[in-house]
Formats: sequence, structure tokens, C-alpha cells
Amino acid sequence: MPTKIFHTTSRPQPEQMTREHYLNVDYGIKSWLLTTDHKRIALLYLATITAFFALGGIFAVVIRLELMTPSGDLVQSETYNKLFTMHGIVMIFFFLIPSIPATLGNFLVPMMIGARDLAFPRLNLASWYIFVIGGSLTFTAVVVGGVDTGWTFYTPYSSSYANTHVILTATGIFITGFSSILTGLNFIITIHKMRAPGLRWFRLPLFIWAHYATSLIMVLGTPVIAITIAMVGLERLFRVGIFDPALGGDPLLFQHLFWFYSHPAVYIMILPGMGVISELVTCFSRKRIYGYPFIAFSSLAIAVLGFLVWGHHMFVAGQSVYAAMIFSVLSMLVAIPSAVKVFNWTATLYKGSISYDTPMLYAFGFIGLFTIGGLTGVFLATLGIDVHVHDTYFVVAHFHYIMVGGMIMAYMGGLHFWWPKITGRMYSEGWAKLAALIIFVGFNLTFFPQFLLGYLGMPRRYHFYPEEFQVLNVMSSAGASVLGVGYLIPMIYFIWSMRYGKPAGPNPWGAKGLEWQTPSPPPTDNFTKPPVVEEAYAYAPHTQEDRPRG
Amino acid sequence: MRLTHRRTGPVAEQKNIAAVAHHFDTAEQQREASTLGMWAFLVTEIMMFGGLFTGYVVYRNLYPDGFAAGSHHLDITLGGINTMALIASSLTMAMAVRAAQLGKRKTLVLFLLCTIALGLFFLGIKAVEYSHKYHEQLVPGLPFADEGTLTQQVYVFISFYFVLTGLHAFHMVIGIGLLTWLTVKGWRGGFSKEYFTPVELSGLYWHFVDIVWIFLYPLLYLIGRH
Amino acid sequence: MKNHIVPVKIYLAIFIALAILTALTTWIAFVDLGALNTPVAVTIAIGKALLVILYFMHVRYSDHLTWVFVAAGFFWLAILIALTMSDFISRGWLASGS
Amino acid sequence: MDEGFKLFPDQASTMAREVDWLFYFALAVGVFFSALIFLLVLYFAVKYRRRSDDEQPKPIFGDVRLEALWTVIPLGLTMVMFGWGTGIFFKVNRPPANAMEINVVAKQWMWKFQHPTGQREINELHVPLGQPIKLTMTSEDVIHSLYVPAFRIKNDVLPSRCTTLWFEATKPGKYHLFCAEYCGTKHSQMGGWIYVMEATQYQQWLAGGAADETPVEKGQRLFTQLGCATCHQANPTARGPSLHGVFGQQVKLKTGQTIVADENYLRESIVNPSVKITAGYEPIMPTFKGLVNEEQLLDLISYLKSIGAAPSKEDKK
Repeated sequence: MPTKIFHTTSRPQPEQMTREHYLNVDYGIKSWLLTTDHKRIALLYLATITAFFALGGIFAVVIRLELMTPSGDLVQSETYNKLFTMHGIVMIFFFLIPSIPATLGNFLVPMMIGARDLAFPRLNLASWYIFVIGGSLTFTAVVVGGVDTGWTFYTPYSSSYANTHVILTATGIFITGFSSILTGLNFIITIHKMRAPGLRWFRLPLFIWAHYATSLIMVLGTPVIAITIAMVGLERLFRVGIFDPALGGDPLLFQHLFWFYSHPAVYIMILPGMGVISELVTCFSRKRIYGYPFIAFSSLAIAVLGFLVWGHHMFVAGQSVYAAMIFSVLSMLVAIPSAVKVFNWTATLYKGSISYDTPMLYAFGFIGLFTIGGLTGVFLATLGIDVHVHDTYFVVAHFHYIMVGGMIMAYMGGLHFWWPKITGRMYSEGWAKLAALIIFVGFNLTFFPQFLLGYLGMPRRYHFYPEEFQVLNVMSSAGASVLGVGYLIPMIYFIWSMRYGKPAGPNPWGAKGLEWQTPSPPPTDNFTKPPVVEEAYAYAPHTQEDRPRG
Repeated sequence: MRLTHRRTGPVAEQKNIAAVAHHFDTAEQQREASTLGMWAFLVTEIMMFGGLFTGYVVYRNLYPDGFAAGSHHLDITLGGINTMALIASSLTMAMAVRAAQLGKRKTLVLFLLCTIALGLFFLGIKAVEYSHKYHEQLVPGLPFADEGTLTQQVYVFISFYFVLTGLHAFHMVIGIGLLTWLTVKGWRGGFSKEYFTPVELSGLYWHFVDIVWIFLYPLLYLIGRH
Repeated sequence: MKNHIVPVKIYLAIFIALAILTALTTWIAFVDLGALNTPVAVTIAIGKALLVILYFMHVRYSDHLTWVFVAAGFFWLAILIALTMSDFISRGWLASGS
Repeated sequence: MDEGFKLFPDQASTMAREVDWLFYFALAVGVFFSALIFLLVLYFAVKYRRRSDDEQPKPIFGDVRLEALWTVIPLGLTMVMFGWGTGIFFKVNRPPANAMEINVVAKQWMWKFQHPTGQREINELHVPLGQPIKLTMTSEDVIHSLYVPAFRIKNDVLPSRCTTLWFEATKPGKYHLFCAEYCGTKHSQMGGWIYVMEATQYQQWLAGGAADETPVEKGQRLFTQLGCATCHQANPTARGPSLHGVFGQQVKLKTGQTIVADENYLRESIVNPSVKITAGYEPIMPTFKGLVNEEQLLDLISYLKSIGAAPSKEDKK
């Protein structure tokens, strides 16, 4: 797919023929499938995860259609359970986790640090193939009948009771995990070893800090989910006694191991988004970021603290109340670095020169929705409240505020911001603004009612529900259709822009990162001459007195 | 495919140094990146075995008697011999890396072959142990020996025994595959004083597998022996 | 990391130390140390692992970054085990407190 | 209660009020900070909008005092929530001693309740107003979770373990009972109603239903039938420890640990007797796994809870 698109689009424009860049350096399927260029791999990922996003979106559409009525009349319960399971698995493992790191990260990490490629280009290509293989297996599981365990795979249901395609799906997720590990490993080594001259740690763009923190989680957490999923598979296949109480196991052990990865995994999903927002806010207010070291360290703090809080998913799971207490207080702590980021972004706007270009609109959306998502996260970390709202739509709403309201907003913002760099062309600003507005409205209409539903007590993963919840559910479904339209519009104008968009020039936004100091699209080796860095976010000259003291 | 733009970094003139990839500035940078990459990979391996070890700690704490009873079914002699075999293989591996550092081709190949032999010996013994377990009806999922009131706990122990040693043996098999490739490449003169990164990285991997066993041996074979 | 060549003597010494520690841990398993058997066995194993890491794997001669990577691996493993056990150990405590 | 559209759930237990107050507090904090951020972003975005293309705002690096301020204030607020929430959580987890005990067995996809007086119900539970009720719950298959939104309580129901939950209803009515942990195909239909009635009505209701054997009676019958009493005698030379008054007491184990004999311990000792051996006894008890089902286990536990100190006051040692 991607081959063809770029194949046909990059050729006919005369001004692009004059210069060789990564898109026109070679044509044909092989030049894409065997590429080790991080920029091309980023585009391979972009095409793949867009397909998965569409697939997960279709599941979401059917779920929301079903929930228009309380009586479960559109699909069977088995089907409904498979739908929400597959929605979760596809969106989390095959869209959200790779989304920013594997596309924008892959494209930008080497460029932002002034390197010619990632440290291990072949490993990078391998990670895409692994992703495709894992994705194909999981997709096969969908085609042959699906899986109904919920994306959480709780034992003993998944290991002994479910009679759907657990093994196939689990194998797909297991394999995909290695793609994530390889990406993270590649980023860590690249950031350590391949920075341009003068690019010290505290001159790095915050996007890089965020990706470094994300990579830490990928490398340290993913192996645990891999082995845990593998054990579920072994227990199912060979009756190995590890989780199922009937075999002497403890089902809570599964939950501990699962959430040890899967809670930090939400930071894999949101941290790169935060990195994008830091870039957008600075560029479109033409100011250096407020409190650079605090934002940088808060990324690391989130990555580390994020590993200490997983038990807040198990407050009412039969976990010891004392362990619950420890996990609760630690969960409160992880809220702080997120708050610090939000305050610093807001402060960056102060006395800036703020423009309302599309990426900035997404950044505004992110800050607002992430604030709501983050604050409701504190509700969930509070033991007394969580007893009531755990496993209800309150959790669903909170999660989607962070993931859709936060992460996808940032992803869209980032895509709009770097699209001119990636393709060398501008999209239609008017349509883009309209789409951003539609997405914002649709999103809130979809998910805000779910907070209310949650506190009213509607449990998640419910096919049938009491009639008194119908009004709010209909509102949510209406919002979802608006949201769906909102996501379709960019797909159209992005593709349109690849052929008909205005040439962007090297730096259409007047941004200061290294990636903007090279032509768009960049040459294969990224830079025509090796860049040297003297300071980060140098939006305006300043004197020594401006610098922070101490 | 047009690849002319590759390998045109500032160090293209250093012909002797085997292949500094286009995106690295120096062979030194490339080697450091590779070694650090291997260490990062080993960290993921620690965490992967770590998931299993966590399960082990939980159940060892929950079922102390069952784990002791289960441990008595394992053969200390075979386990001990295997421990020594792996330690010896670590020594030969270290010597192989040393030979590579010094650019001694034949010594490198000799030590690699020793390492492979010791690895195969380990796997052979492991196979003997597995077949004993099969005959004693101590395999999860098959009809299981009656251990009286401890049957279920022994079942959990044996499950962990098989998963832990199985994953370890799987790593051994991959390691032996890597070493075989190194031997062939080394014999053909593929490594030199300047370029031996694959030997070094495989060495790190091999030692890691040894370390896992250093923990498995006391944790599986030596419980409640007094 | 510099290309540090370790003398054969050190490798041999490490090997002998590892062999002795293996024998020691096997022997000590048959001695009744009460609650100490497991901690002793684990301590010996950690000692052996350190010898392998520091010498065979050259960490002793490596830069700080390698040290940090190795330490991070074990630190995160410790987090996983410690926080998981915090649940399993304290499950009955509430009943005894009331 | 009415079943029309509403924005806030019924408040029908002592716990509901407490949880709601904490929720209001969190909500106030949440609304305040959301509003603060929204308004600031909006205000800055308008006030400092780009007026000309060559604007060059002065750089601001940051201020450590501000950073400290917006670290410490949220930290303080979250700590308040943590403390407050933990207080409620401990209350939720500590059933009062005078609670009426109801046994709950969950299975795919139904709830089975048994009253202390023997009445059984499926997917419905009638309870008296103003009386603390303790649910002792276990599952026959997968993990379920008992959830009553109007009471603001929920706890998972596990196979292999007993978990508990308690509430004191404060408002007569009919309230939803849900399964909150995904448990398979008919998860969303695994629910029913809790009927809260005045004490007198509850007595009438009890009298109206055909009472089964009470859990205690049935447990006693099982205790005899299964031959438990042959070993577990109030006699220091018996092969098994005396079980009189064991519930809630400290038990010294062979390993030297001391643990409290709660529902879980009793359950485990029947199903998996060799895991925690009482000090001074041999691990000779066979497992009763498969011989007694989950309901019978709860009956046995109810019986063991009901027997106080031994008839002959001998089990001091």
C-alpha cells in the first residue's frame, strides 16, 4: 500500500525531481520492504498501524451501535464479548503502543539528535516484520472466530474456561512484544551513542526525553507480559499449574504479572504524546519550553514511578489491604509529574506568540482532555472511591480520556506538525481545523457521559444493561459517530495532500529542532552537512541574565 | 536497489576495518553501540526470566513443604554435573572471546567448539533428566504421580521446574546455534583483532544463560535437603 | 569500552572459584541451618553471578553506563518481586489486627 | 427508587454517604484544576495570540519556586485523598462483629445466596434495613465480582478463596446487583436485585419462604458425615487440633508462623490441608477437594464459626 502511494506521488512534481530525498531515492516494492532507512520504516509502520486503527475503530462502531439499546439485540453476547476484546487488543497492542514511537519516533529520533539513522537499522526493519507477523496472527484469530477473554486475559477464565482462540491471539501478542522491545532498545542505544556534536542531554528536545523514558518501559516491562502470556498459553495447552486454582495456582499472580507491564504500558502510550505536546507548544508560541529540566525529569519520574503502582488495578481483586494501601499512595505520587508537565505547558503559553495552526489546536485539546483524564485517575487511585467505580464505565471514560483524548490528540497533532517534513507537502489547513474541531466535540460527547454512567454504577463489558442507562448510552453512541467522521476527514486530506499539497519547504512552522534544518522530505542520510547544536528551543536570542539561577 | 550512498561516512577510507555502517562515525562508536545494545537485550532477558522467578518466589513461600518434596525428585548429581559443565563452558567462552581479541583464529575456533560441546553435553543430561521425570510420572498435563497430601503442591513445583528449565534450555539451543555460526565464520577468517563484535556479544549472551542456571540449580535442586 | 584483555590466570581463578562455590552450595544444602538455608544458597548464587558478570562479562572493565544497565535490570526485578510479595505476605494481616 | 433517567446513583447504605462525600471532595478538586487549566490556556491563547509574523517573544526559562509550588500543592491534595480514601477502604474491609452472615456462591452465570436461617435465593437477596450484613463469598469457576452501586461496595469473588463484603442498608427499596468482573458469555446478565426491607417485613419474608437446613446445621451434618470429628476432638492427644472456637483465633503453625484462622484459612485447611499445618500435628489429613463443593465448604465454615469453646475446657495447650 504505502509503496504505491509514494511511488506515484513523489515523481511528477518537477521541483522534487531536482533533489534526491528518501522517498525518491529508489522505487518499487523491494526498496520499501527491504529498506533499513528509519524514515521509510516509519512509513511502513504508519500504514500498518493505520490499518489496525481502522480495524479497532470498526469494532468500536459495532460496540457503540449495540449499546444504543439496553437489550442486546444487534449481536449475540458471544459476539459482543469478542468485539470489546478485539477492540481492546487491537487498539492497545497494535495501535496505541506502537503509534507515536514506531512512526513519529522512528522518523524523528535520529533526525532530532542529528544522526543518520538509528543505531541498529536492520533490527528496526526486523521489528516491523515481527510486528506484522504478530499482527497477522492476531488478525487470523479475529477472522477464524475471535477471542472473548477481554484484553486483560484474566485467569482462570482465559487459561481454563474460554473456548475461543486464546492461544492464537496470545501468540500474536507475544510476538508483537518483541517488536516493541526492539524499538525501545534501538531508541535507548541511539540516544546514548549517536547524538550530534554539542547535543548534551539537557539540550535534547523533550520529544527525545519522552521517547527515552518510553523506551525504558518497553525494555523493562514488555518481557514480563511476554512470559506471562506465554504461561497462560502453556497452562491452556499442557495444564501447567501456574495460575489456575484448580491446579494449585493463584489467579492473582497473573494479575500482578499482567499489570506489572500493562500499567506502565499506559505510560508507553501517553509519554510519547507528552513529548509531542512539548514540541508543539514551544513551536506555536515561539518560546522555549517553561521549566525544561522539570519536564525532562518528569518523563523519567513517570517511567520509574509507573512501575510501582500496578496494584491499583487490583484494589478489589482480593489483594491484601496493606498492599492496596502501598499501591494507592504510590499511584498518587505518579500523578505529580503529570501535573508538573501540564502546568509547565500552560506556563509556556504565557507571553508567547501563539498561533492557531492545526497542530496547536490538537495541543490545546490534549492539555484540556489530559487534565480531565489525569484528575479522574486520581479518583481511581483513591481506595474508597475505587471500590465503587472500579470495573465500571468510569474507568472506561478515564482510560479513553487519556488514550483517545490525550494520546490520539497528540498523535494527530504530531502527524499534522511533521507531515510537511515527512512528505514535503502541506495539507489543507481549513479542512484540518474543521477535523480537529469535530474530533474534539465528538470525543467529549462520546466519553463524558461514560463518567456519569460509571458513577451511576454501569459495569464495563456489559452487553445487556438496565434501561435507566439508555439515555447516556445513546448520547455516547451519537458522539462516537461524530468522532468517527472526525477521523475519516484527515485520512482523506492527508492522502490528497501527498499529490496536490503545496510544497512545504524545509521549515514551514519556523520551528527550531534539528529536523527542520534539513530539506523536506529529508535526504536518505538526513542531513546534507552534520549539524552542531548549541542550545535547545532557541526561539529567541537571550542574555545570560535570562537564564535560571542556581 | 541503489546502495551507493551507504558506507560513505567520514570513515570510508578506513578500508581495513570491517564495515563501519554508514550511520556510524567510527568503528569505536559502532562497537560501543552494539555492546550496549546487547546489555539492554540482556536486561530484557532478566525481566523475562524475572516473571517466572516471581511466580517461583510466590509459590515457594506459599508451599514450602511441597517445593521441598518436589525438589527431592530432582537428581542432585546430574544437576551438579550440569552446573559444572555450564561453568566450564563459560570459561571456554571467555577464552574464545579472548582469542578473538588477540586475533588468534585457530584458538578461537577451538574454544568455540569446546563451548558448543559442553553446551550439547548439558542439553544431553537435561534430556536424560526429562525422561526420568516422564517415567516417574512427574510431567504436568500427564497422569501425575501420587504424592499424598502434597500432590498438588508438587504439581506446581514440577510445573515451574519444566517452565524454568525449558526456557533455559531453549536459550541454550539458540546459544549453540549462534556459536556454530561463529565457528564457521571464525574458521573462514571472518573475525580479526579489529572486528570481533559478534563473538563478544554471543559471549555475553552465553554467560547470561550460565547465570540463569547458577540461580536455577540451588532454587530447584537444593531445597530442603537437610 | 576499551578493548581490555584479561589474563588467562584471572579466568582460571574465576573458574576455580565458581567450581568451589558450586561444591559449597551443594554441601551446605545438606547442613541444617534452619531458616538460613535459602538465604545462604541465594547469597552464594549471587556471588557466583557477580563473578561471571564482573570478569567473564568484563563489566569490571566497562564504563559506567554498562554498570547502570546491569543494575537497572536487577533493580527492576527486585521491584517486581518485592511489590508482588507485599501482597502475598500481608494478606492475613487485617484479620489479626482487628 | 425510580428507574427513570438520573445523574446520580441512589444512596442506600451507610457506606454510600461516606464514599459520596469523598467523591464530592475529589470532584471539587478536579473541577477546580480543570477549570484553572482551561481558563489559563484559553486566556493565554487569546491574550498572547500572534499579532504579526515576526513577533519574537522574550524567552522565559522557568522558576523553581513556581515548580515547587505546583509540585507541593497537588501532592498535598492527593495525600488528603489517599488518607481519606484509605480510611473508608479499611471500613469496607472490616465487617462489624454483629453482622448477619450470608453465604454467597457465584458461578457462571448466577449468584446463590443462603441466609443464616436457611432460606436460599438465586440472583435476589432480601435483607433487613439497618442491620449490618456480611457476605462470605466464593466462586465455583472463574473470578466474579459482587457489586451493588447503591451501596458503593464491590469485591471480587474468587475461586479458591473466600472474600467478604459488608453493608448496612439505610433505605428500603430494590437495588441493582451486578457482576463487575468479566466472567464469560452471559457476564452482563449475571445480576439481579437486592431488596431492602424493614426488619418486620424481613421476618415476614423469611417466614414465607420454605427454610432449608441452616448453613450451620448442614455444616454440622457434613462434619459428622465426612468423619471430621474422628480426628478433630477437643482432646490434646487427638490426631487433629480441636476446632472449637478456632475461628478468629491465632493459630500457631508448624513453621513457627502465627496466623489468624479466618474464612480463608479454614477453607484452605479443608481443601488443601497440608499447606498450613498447626504446630504439634502431622500432615495426615487428606484433601477434601472434590468431595465437598463450594456451598458445602461455606456450610462447614459457618458451622466452625458457630461452635464456641470446647465443652470440656481442655484446649488451653
